[in-house]
Amino acid sequence: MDAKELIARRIARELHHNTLVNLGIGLPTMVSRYVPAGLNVFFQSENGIIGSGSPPPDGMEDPSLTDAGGHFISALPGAVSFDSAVSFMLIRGGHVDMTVLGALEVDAHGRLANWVIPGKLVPGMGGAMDLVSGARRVVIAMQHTARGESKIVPELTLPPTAERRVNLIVTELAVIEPVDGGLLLKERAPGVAVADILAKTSAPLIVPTEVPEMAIA
Amino acid sequence: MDAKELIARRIARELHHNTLVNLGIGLPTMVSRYVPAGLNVFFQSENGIIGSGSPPPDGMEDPSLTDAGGHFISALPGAVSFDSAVSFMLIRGGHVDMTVLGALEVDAHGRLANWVIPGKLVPGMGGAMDLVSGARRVVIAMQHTARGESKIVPELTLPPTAERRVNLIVTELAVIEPVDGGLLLKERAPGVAVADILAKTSAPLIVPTEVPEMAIA
Amino acid sequence: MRQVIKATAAAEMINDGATVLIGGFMGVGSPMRIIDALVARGARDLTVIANDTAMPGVGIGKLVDAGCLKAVVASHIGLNPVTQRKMVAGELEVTLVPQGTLIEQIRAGGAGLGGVLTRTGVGTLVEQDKQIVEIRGEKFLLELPIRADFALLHAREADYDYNLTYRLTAANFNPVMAFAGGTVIAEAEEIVPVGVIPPDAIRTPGVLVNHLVERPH
Amino acid sequence: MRQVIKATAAAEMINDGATVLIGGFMGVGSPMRIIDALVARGARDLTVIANDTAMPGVGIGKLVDAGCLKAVVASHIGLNPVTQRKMVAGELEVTLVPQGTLIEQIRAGGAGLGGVLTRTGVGTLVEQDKQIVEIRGEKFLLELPIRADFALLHAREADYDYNLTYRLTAANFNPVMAFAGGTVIAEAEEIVPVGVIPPDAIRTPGVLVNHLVERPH
Repeated sequence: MDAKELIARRIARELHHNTLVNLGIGLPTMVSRYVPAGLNVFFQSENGIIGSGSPPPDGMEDPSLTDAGGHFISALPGAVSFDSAVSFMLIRGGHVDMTVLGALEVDAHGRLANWVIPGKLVPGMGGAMDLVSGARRVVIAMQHTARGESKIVPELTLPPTAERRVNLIVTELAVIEPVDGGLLLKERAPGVAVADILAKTSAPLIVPTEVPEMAIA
Repeated sequence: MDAKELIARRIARELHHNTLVNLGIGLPTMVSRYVPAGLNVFFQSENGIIGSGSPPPDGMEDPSLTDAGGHFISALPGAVSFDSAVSFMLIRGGHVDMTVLGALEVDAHGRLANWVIPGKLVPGMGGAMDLVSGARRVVIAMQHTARGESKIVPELTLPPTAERRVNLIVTELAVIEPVDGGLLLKERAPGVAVADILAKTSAPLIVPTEVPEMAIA
Repeated sequence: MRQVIKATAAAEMINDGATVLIGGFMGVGSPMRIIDALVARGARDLTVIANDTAMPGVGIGKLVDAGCLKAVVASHIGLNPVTQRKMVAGELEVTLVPQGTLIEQIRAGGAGLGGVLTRTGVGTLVEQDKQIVEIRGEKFLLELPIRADFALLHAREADYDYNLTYRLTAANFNPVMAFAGGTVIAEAEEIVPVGVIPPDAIRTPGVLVNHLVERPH
Repeated sequence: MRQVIKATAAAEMINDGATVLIGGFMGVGSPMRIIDALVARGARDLTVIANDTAMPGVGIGKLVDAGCLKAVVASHIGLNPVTQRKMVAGELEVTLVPQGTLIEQIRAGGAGLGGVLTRTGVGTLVEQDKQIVEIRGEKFLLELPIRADFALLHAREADYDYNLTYRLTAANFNPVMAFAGGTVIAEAEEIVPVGVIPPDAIRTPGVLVNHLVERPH
């Protein structure tokens, strides 16, 4: 299992029945592949649909039915479409139970940076700032390091996406929960030692006596 | 022709082709009966429809199709229904070309009072404050006097509906336009002398040399 | 798929003293079965937020008649003499709000906005106790968001994911209130299987609705 | 019934230097024929306000490629390297706005609101130069309304009263932008006789639309 699949499978265990979940573009989108059997989850795509399904077979696409990345999707029974104002009423208004987002950095305060690298990469925040401000739970799906550098840092070096503390960070090495005193190491990936995690994390971690291995969906 | 019909017929001449018009409950609603032939006017009912038609025959009512007073209406071809937020986006956003409203008082500054008589009658403002703030043209349809007293007064004695100056006042005696210097007497009703109008108006009027008789639709 | 409840169960849920948003415009599009159940259980001290209180014996008017209410926030009570009499007698606290402001405050509550600025009400009694914000020399009232413990909705059709549609002028406040209740309870004229209503026809995503009242017998 | 125009006539109407709202999300639901006509006539110095600039060669991306734009206001440009390159080179002024804030600003513009308060962007670069309003101890950004000289829309169906419908995720910014353009120009995939679209299916009342582009050949 590669790093991305592991992360997506672990986050799938955070899904709850009959909740509304928004997945960011890229790695977060993979979470929808691993919904536990019997669990009904409503996935929102911020461009205006709840109940999107997997991509249709070649030649059966509808040019008016895409995800936020512009890729063709299908609609599940009970799907609902709406305009962007309604989409962000859902997001900003606290109606999204959980959002899964990628990150450039998360810091020891649980703050997220994921929309700009000044002078280098300026993709824009899209819906990320609204999601972090408005979703009930914000879960970060990211690889633990980028080019060998820890993405979990003592203080953000990049512009923050919001003031709000995210609820959970899931990487291919660990599950970390930002709490009042800092970052709590909750779980380690199968076969990964706590010492490995500490070595690859530049932010200080709170390490309990027992750090269980993560279970995945 | 009674006073109300005269007023409604005169105001019907203020209607323009392909415009959006909102009529208040009561006398203003009568204006829709006298739309000049060949003129297409979109009437909005603030409870959520553009394109309402006359009441359906007995037994053919739809309980989900009413005007703002709760009376059954019909829908013309091309009618559009919408919720209250959209209805007031139309009203507040300057998309209503003209509104016709009743009045308790209008004063020499062209200010309107039509929603409360403190201690006596408290119907509420409904959509009136939004209409007066947002419609491009506000036309007042009212009888010139109430219990023998002029409803056109030097200064409002009742709480105003908005700061905005209304555009036209039509009564069974006169057509009056609030302008920078006060109230300009524009037209008199058929057979009514300027002196009669002045005698029944407690606010000062600006009287031009020539005051033509009003034409009606 | 989710379980429907009886109207009596809905009425049990709505505790005395609760704040309750109720859809409808002069009785059109109000959740009549939930209202009847509230009257039957003898609900007390409710604060109802709605466009109006309809007429005696109709819709929200029944709650007024039966003495279920402590307070009303509405844009118009002119067609309900019982509401007016109880207000004057000090038995019912009535707050009047311009219709466009009321729907916008409820929308702000459901959309996670901190407030909206409107020129409606500037220079009138409505501006009392409100913050005035000046933008480029023009005055606006800062209107705060409204949310309530419950939102009671009437829909045309529901499916068993609780997706809702509305019909013509029976939509009015309902689609906006769906976002602003802590617990949202809907009743529909018909309940159909999931997947039967096209995605573009659904106006309220079922994820917003907590309970659906069983279909009428 | 009103007269349709050619896409070339629409492009002639849109003067160089104009501000233009354009519907669409990653090219889905953008008015492609009007965009092509703007490129063909060599439009210059437009300021485009839209969710994104799609991709090179697609939708709004074509306007970027052809050098029609002076400035862009959008939530996301990450999938269009040409936009990024021109921005870095100083050839294109780009303002990034959170998606939920952008759609709400456009809605405020069309709805006659003076602004809205949002917690999105508090404590980030987005709060620069903005008024912060504190409500019950919590900070919100005051976001001002956005209107433009033109709004260019894509619809699924139109009738000859210019009523519009949208399809699935092709709705996105279009229905809101319909309220916020000085001149609103729509193109539709189909044009049908007045009365064919049910009142509840219409999402944009035709009174908001100034011009409709003739049906595709």
